[in-house]
Amino acid sequence: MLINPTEEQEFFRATTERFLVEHAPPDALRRLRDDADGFDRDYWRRGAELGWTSLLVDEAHGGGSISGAGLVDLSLVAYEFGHHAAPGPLTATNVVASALSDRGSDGEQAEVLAGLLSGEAIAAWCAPELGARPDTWRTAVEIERAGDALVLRGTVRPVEHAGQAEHLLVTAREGAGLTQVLVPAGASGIAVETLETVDLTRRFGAVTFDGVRVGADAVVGVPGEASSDVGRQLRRAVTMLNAEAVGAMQAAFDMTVEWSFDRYSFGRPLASYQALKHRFADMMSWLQAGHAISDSACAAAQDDEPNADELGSAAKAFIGRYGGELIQDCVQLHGGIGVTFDHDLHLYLRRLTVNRSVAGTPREHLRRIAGIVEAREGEAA
Amino acid sequence: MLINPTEEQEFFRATTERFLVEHAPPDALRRLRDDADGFDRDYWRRGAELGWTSLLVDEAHGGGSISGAGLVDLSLVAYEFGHHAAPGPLTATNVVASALSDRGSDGEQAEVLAGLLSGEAIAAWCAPELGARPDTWRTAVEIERAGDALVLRGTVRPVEHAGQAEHLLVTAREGAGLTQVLVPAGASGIAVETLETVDLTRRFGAVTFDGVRVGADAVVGVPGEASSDVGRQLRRAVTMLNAEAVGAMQAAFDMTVEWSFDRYSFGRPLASYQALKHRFADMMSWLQAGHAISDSACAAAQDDEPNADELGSAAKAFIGRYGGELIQDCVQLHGGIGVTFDHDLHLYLRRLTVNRSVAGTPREHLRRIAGIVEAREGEAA
Amino acid sequence: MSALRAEEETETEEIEDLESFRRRARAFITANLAPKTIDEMRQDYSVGDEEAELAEIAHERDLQRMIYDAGLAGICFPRAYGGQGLTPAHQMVLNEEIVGRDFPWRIQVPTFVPCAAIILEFGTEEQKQRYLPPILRGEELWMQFLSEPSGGSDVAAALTTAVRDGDQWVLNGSKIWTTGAWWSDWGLCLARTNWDVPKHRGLTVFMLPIHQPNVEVHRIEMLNGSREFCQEFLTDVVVPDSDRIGEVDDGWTVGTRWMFHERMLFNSPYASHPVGVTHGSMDATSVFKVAREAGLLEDTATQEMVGEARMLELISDAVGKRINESISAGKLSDQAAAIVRLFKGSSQERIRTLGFEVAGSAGAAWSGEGPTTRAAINYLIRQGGSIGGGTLEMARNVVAERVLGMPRERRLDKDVPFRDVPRSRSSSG
Amino acid sequence: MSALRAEEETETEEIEDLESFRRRARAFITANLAPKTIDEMRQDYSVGDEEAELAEIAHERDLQRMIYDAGLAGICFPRAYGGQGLTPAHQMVLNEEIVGRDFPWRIQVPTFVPCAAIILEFGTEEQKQRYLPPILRGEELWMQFLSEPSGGSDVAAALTTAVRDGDQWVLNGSKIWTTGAWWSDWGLCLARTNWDVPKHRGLTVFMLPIHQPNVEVHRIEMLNGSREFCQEFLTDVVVPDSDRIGEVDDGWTVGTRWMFHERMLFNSPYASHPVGVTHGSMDATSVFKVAREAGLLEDTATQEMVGEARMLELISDAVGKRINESISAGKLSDQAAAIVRLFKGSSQERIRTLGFEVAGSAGAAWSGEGPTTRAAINYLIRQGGSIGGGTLEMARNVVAERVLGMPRERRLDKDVPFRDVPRSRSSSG
Repeated sequence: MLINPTEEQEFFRATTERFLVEHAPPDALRRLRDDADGFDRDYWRRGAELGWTSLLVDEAHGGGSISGAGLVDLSLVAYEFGHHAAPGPLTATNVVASALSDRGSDGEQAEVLAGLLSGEAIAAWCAPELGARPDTWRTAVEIERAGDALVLRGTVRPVEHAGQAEHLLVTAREGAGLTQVLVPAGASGIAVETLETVDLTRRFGAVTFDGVRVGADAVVGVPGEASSDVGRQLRRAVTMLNAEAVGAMQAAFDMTVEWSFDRYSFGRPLASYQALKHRFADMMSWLQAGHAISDSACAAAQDDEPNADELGSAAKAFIGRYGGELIQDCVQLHGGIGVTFDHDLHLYLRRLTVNRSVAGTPREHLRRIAGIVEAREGEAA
Repeated sequence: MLINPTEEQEFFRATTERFLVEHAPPDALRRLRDDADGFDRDYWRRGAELGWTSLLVDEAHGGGSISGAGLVDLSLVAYEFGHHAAPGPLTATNVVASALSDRGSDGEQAEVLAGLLSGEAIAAWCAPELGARPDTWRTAVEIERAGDALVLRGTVRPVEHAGQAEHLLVTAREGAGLTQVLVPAGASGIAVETLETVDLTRRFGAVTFDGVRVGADAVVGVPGEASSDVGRQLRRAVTMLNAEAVGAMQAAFDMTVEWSFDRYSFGRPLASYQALKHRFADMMSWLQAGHAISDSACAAAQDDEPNADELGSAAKAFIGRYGGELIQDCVQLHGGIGVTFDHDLHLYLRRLTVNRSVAGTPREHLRRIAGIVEAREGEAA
Repeated sequence: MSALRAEEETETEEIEDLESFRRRARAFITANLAPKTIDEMRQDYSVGDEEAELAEIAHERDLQRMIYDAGLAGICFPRAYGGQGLTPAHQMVLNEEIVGRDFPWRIQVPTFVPCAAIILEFGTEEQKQRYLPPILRGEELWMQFLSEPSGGSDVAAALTTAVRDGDQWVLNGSKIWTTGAWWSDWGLCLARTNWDVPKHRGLTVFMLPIHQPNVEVHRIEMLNGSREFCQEFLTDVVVPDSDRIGEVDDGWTVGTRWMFHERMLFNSPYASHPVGVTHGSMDATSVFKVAREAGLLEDTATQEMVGEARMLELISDAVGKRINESISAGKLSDQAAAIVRLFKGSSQERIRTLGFEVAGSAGAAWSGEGPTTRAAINYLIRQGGSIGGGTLEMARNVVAERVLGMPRERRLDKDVPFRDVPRSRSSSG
Repeated sequence: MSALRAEEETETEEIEDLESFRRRARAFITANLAPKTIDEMRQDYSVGDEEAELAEIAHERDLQRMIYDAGLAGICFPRAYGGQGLTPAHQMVLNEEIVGRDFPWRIQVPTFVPCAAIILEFGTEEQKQRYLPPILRGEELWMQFLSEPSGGSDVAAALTTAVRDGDQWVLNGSKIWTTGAWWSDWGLCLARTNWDVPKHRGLTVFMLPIHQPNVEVHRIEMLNGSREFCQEFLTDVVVPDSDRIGEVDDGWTVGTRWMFHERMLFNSPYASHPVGVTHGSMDATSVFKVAREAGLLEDTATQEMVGEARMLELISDAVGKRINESISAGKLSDQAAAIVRLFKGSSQERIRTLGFEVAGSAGAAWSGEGPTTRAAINYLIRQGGSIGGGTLEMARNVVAERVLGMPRERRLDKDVPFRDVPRSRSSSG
C-alpha cells in the first residue's frame, strides 16, 4: 500500500473502498459460497465503471490510468480487494485486457477488449506454469497449424473463473516457442471441469482443449514469440495478487490487534502478555515487509525494470509464506472462534491461501530467484 | 538419557561423569584448541580403563557390556561426552571396534582390536556417504584386485581423527558391491589433508588412498557384501552422536535456565518475562523430544530392529536441527557474553554443530526417511 | 465421602479375578461386537451428515445397553449405581479386549469422563442413584457446559449466572464448545452464584436437561465443515436445588477435579478405550500421498518435507511415551503433560503446513476427494489442534511456570470481587 | 544552549553554496583519496592481525588530518571548534563524493557519533574548545564507556560508580563492548553518582583518557575470532570535575541523547559515510556460492534455500526503505526503526542458517578459505547480529509497546532508590 499516494490515487482508492464496504460485506461473502459464479455481474459492471478494468489499457483503446502508472493505481484496487476479501475476476480480466491493449486490439479483439473494459464480459487467463528460469515456461497445451487455422490440444489447471469467462487467453507451445491465442469460451472442443477451492467467492476450473480450432486472427502478439509477453502478464498478475494478499494481511492483523486490546484473560488484556506482544511485533515486521516488497515489486513491474522479475518473485514467495503464518497466528490468538465459519478472519486466510498458490507457489518463485542469482553470478564470474 | 537406568548403569555413568569433570573442565577444552591431536593419549587410555571402548565388543574378544545392552550403556558415556564437550575419539573407535568384534577378530585384526580396547590405539572410520535409500551408499574409494592384494584408490572426507588414528576402517566400492578393509594409517599411498573444524577438540582430515595395497586378510566381513555392515556401523555412530548432542543440549539448556533466574533486567529476573518463558517452554519440549527420540532410536539400534534406521534418521535430523536452534537461542538469551570465547556455552554449540554435520546431515537423513516411507507405502499399495 | 462408601461396598465382596474377567469379556465381545479397524473408528469421528450421525448415536446407545446387560459397563463404578465395582486393572483388560472391535466411542467422553466421574465423586446418594444407572445403560448422554464465549482459556471466569429462588435456581448465560449437545440429554453446568467474592469462590455446579425450551442449542460450523461443536443459550433455565452438585459457591472444588478428569480423558479408569488407538493422528503419510499425487517423489525438496513430516510424527509418539514414563518414575511433575501437548500441537501445525506446501497449486483448486483435498482443508483449519483442548499458549505457561518453576504471570483477578475484575469489552467468541 | 550559540554563529556568515562545495570536495578527493571498493572497505572492518589494524588506524588519523586541512572535516560542527559550520545538505554532498574512495571509516563511529556530537550538545565552551578540534584533526579517538557486564540491555542500570572528592571524582567499575578501546584515546563514560535515588536520576557522564595505569583494557575474543571488542576495568580513576559533561545526577538527560545519536549512526549529519554503503550486509549470494562449491546448484531443495536467502536480503532492503519513508511521512513514529532492526536481525539469522545447511558435511570440516569456511564461522556466531546494537528482544518490546501501543512491561526499578533495585546475582557478562 503506497505511503504517499497522490490525491487522485487516494480518492480513487477510497471510492473503491466505500463501494466494497457497501457491496461486499462479510455476510454477503459467506452467502456467495453457494453462488455458482461467486460474484454478481452487475456488481462487476459497476466496479468497471469505477475503473477496475481500464487501468492497464491504453487510452487509445478506451483505458487510462489515474497517475500515469496504471499498475500502481491498480495495486490500490487490488489492495482493497484483499482488505475486503472482495469477489470478482480482478486479476485475470486486467491481465487479459492489458495483453489485448499491448498486442491485440485490432478487429474482433478490439470488441473483446471493449467488453472487458465495460465489465460486460470477463476473461480467464490460461497461463503456463513457471519454469526454472524467468523466461522459461511449462504448458501442456500444444498448437498445430491446419492451413490458416490453429488447433489447440491440452489441459490447463487451475484457471480462475474459467467457468464464468466469455474469453480465454491461452498460452500454447508452438514448435520451439510459445503462442498466445484468444479463444471464445464457447468454442467447440473446450471442456471445463469445475474445481473446488478454499476461497468463498472465486471459482476455478481445469480447461481442456480437445482440438479447438481458431483462426490466425485469434493470435495475440507474435506467433512463437509470446515468452516475454507471458513474463509481463505474470508480473502484472503477481503484482495484483501480492497487493491483494497484503490487504488481507492488514485486515487480519488490525482485527487481531483490536481483539488483543478488548479481550481479557485472568483480568488482563491479551495485549499485556509479553509472549503475545512479541508475536505481534514479529507479525508487524512481516506485515511491513509485505507492504514494502509488494510496493517495490509493483514499481519495478510498472516500468518493466530489469529487477522486476526478481522482486516480484521475492514478494510472491515472502507474502505467501509469511502472510500465511501471520494470518494463522491471528487465528491462534483469536482462539476457538477463529476457526469458525461465522467469524470473518478466515475470509482473509482463504484469500491469502489461494493467492499464495496461483501464478507460482512460494517454492516455485524461490527456485526462480535462485535461477536469477545463478544467471547473474554466472555473468559476474 | 535413560529415565530408569539400572544401578550398574547409573554407577557407570556417574564414574565417567566424575572423570570428565576432573579431566575435561572447560578451560582445559579451550586450551586443547591449540593441541595438534585435540586429546591426550593418557586421558584416553584411562577412559578405556573405565570401559569407554569395550561396550560394543564381544566378551570373547575382551569386551563386555554393563547391562547386556552395550549400545545403550555406551549411549550413557556418549551423553556425558556431550554434556562436558569432552575430547577423545569415542564414536569412531567404538564403531571400528564393534565392526572388528562382529566380523574380523582373527589374527592381526584381533591384535588391532586389543589395542583399541586398551586405548593404546585409536581408529578412524572412513565411512561412505548416505544414499537415497537406507541400504545404498556413496563412496569415492574403489578397490581393484591385483592377485591376492587389494588396491585402494580415492578420497574420503571428512574423516574424524584421521590424522591421529593408527588404523583406518575403509569402505570401498568393489564392482557392484561394497568391501570394508582395515588399513594401517601408515600404509604407503595414504595422504591425510588436515581440515579445519568448529569443534575445539576434534580433528578431521581428508584421507586420500593413492594405490594403497593391502592383503586379503585386511578385509573385514564378506568382500562385496559390506552394505548391511555399513548400515549397522552407521546406526551405532548415529546413536552415539545423538546421545552426545542431547548431552550438549541439556548442558546449554540448564546453564541458560540458571542464567535466566540469576540475571536481572529492569529490576526483574529474565525468567519473569513471559516472552522468554514461552521460548524456554519450546526449548524444554525440544530437549525432551531429543531425549525421547535419542533413547528410542538407541533401543531399536541395540537390537537392530526393523525400524532402527527410520528412528535413527529421525533422531539425527531432529536433534541436528532443533538442537542447533535450542543452543543458538541459549546464546541469544545470554546476550553478548554468549558469543565470546571465554564463555562455556559455545563449547556445546560447537559439539552439536559438528555432530549435526557428520554421519549424514539433517537434510540427508530427512531424505532417507522419505525413502523409507516410500518403500513402505509402495509395499502397502 | 459417598464415593468412599461405594469403594468399601466393593471391598466387602469378592473381586472377579482378571483372567476370568478377560474370558468373560472376550466371549461377549467376539459374540456381539463387530470387527472394526482403527481407520473405520476414525471415520466415525468425522461423520458429515446429520442422519448418519444420529444413527451412529442410536447405535452407540444400543451397544452400551448390550454391554450393560453383559455386566461390562462402568467397570470402576460401584455396583450400587449399575457399575461392576471392579478395578482399573479390569478396565485395562477390557481396553485390551475391545481393540479392533465396534464400540460406543462417543459416549465415553464427556459422558463417562468427566461427567459421570464428577457425579460419582461429588453427587449425593440420591443423585448417584438417579443419574449414574441411566448413563451406564446408554440412556442418558451428558455434555459439559463449561467454556463460555467470553472466557477462552479462563474457564473459572464463567459469566453464566445462577440466582437462587427458594428451593430452585434460575440460570442465564451462554456455554460453548460442547461436542454434539444437539443429540445429548444432560448438561453439567458451571455457573456463577456470587459476584461479590473472588473469581474462584463464587461458582456452583448444576445438572440440567438440554432438551427444554429455555435452552437453545446452536450448532457451530468450523472451517473444515465440521459441525460437531455447539453453543447453548440459557434463558431463565430453572434448576431445582436438588440438582445442584457440590456446595453452593464451592463449585471450583468440583471444577478442579473436573479439569483433572478432563485431562485424564482416555487414561481414566472410568472410560473404555481400545489400547493403542491414538486420536487426532498426525498423519504424516498423507504428506507422502500428496507428494505422490503431485508426482514429486523424486523432487529432493519434497523428499525433505515428507521426511520432516514423518520425523515429527515419530518424535511426537516418542515424546509422549517418554514424558509419561518420566512422570510415573517421578522424574517430572504430572504438569509435564503440557510438554507433550505443546510438542504435538506444534508438530501438527508444521505437518499440515508441509502437506499444503507439497500440494503446490493444487492446494488452491482441486478436483474430487483425495490427499490433496484433505491437505488444503487441513491447512485452512491448521490452528484447530493448537486451540482445542487447551491452547499452546496455556501449555507454554504451564511448562515454564509449573515444570521449570519460573515466576508466575501477574493476575489481576485475585482477591478482588469478581464483579470488579476487568473483563473483555465484547464478550463475543 | 551552547550548541545553539554555535548555530547562530554559522547563521551570521554566508554559507558556501552546495555546488561550489561539491566542486571543492571533489577536487580534494580525486587528488588525495585513493579509489577503494566496497569490498575493500568491508575487509577493513575485519582486520585480523594487530600490526595491520594499528597501521589502519594510523592511516585513518592521517587521512582525517588531510581532510581537516582541506576544510572538509566536521561539516556540521561550528567553525569555532574546527568544523565547517555547514549544513546536513553539505554533509550529504560529501557522502556522495566519497563513494568508492579511501576514507577514515573507523573514526566516524563512535568518535564523531555519538561522542563528538554529545560533547557539542552538552559540553561547556571550554570543553568544546578543548576536545572537538583534536577530534576533527584525527588526533584523539573516542570510545563509549556505556555498557556494563551486569547491564545487558539495561544501560541505565550502570554500576560503575563515581564518588566526589573535592573538585575531582574517583571512578570504579567495569565497561564492556567498546570497539577498539586499545587503540583509542578518550572514553565518554556513564557512571552512577547517587545510589539513593531511582535508576535514571543518579547518573553522571564523564570524559577520561583511556591510556592510564588505572584503566585496564582487556580485549575480548569473539566466536568468529574477532577481537575488536574490549572490556575495561576502572580502578580509582581520577577525573577532574571540569571533565564532567552535563549536570551531576542528570546524566540520563545526556544518556537519552547519547542513545539517539547512537541509533542515528551513519544517518547522522555529524559523521561522513559514503552513500549506498550498507554495513553488515546479509550477503545472500554467499549462500549461492556455498551451493556452487558443494555442486548443488541443480538440487531443488538447495535452490529453494538460495532463493530464500536472496528473498530475505531483497526484502530487508525494501523494509528499511519503507520504514524510513513512513517515518518521514509521519505515518509511523520514529520508534518504528525497531521494525527494521527486528526484520534484518531475524533475516540474517536465517540466511546464516541457510548457508550452513547448504554447506552440508563440509560445514563440519573444511579446507582452506572460501564461502564454506565463512558459512561455518557465521553459523557459529549466528546470534551476534541479533544481540549487538540492541537485542531483538528489546526491538520486539519497542515495536509492541511504542509502535502498536500495547501495555508496557512492569518495571520493578521505578521510584525505588537504585541500591534497592533487585540486581543480577552474578554480575558477570
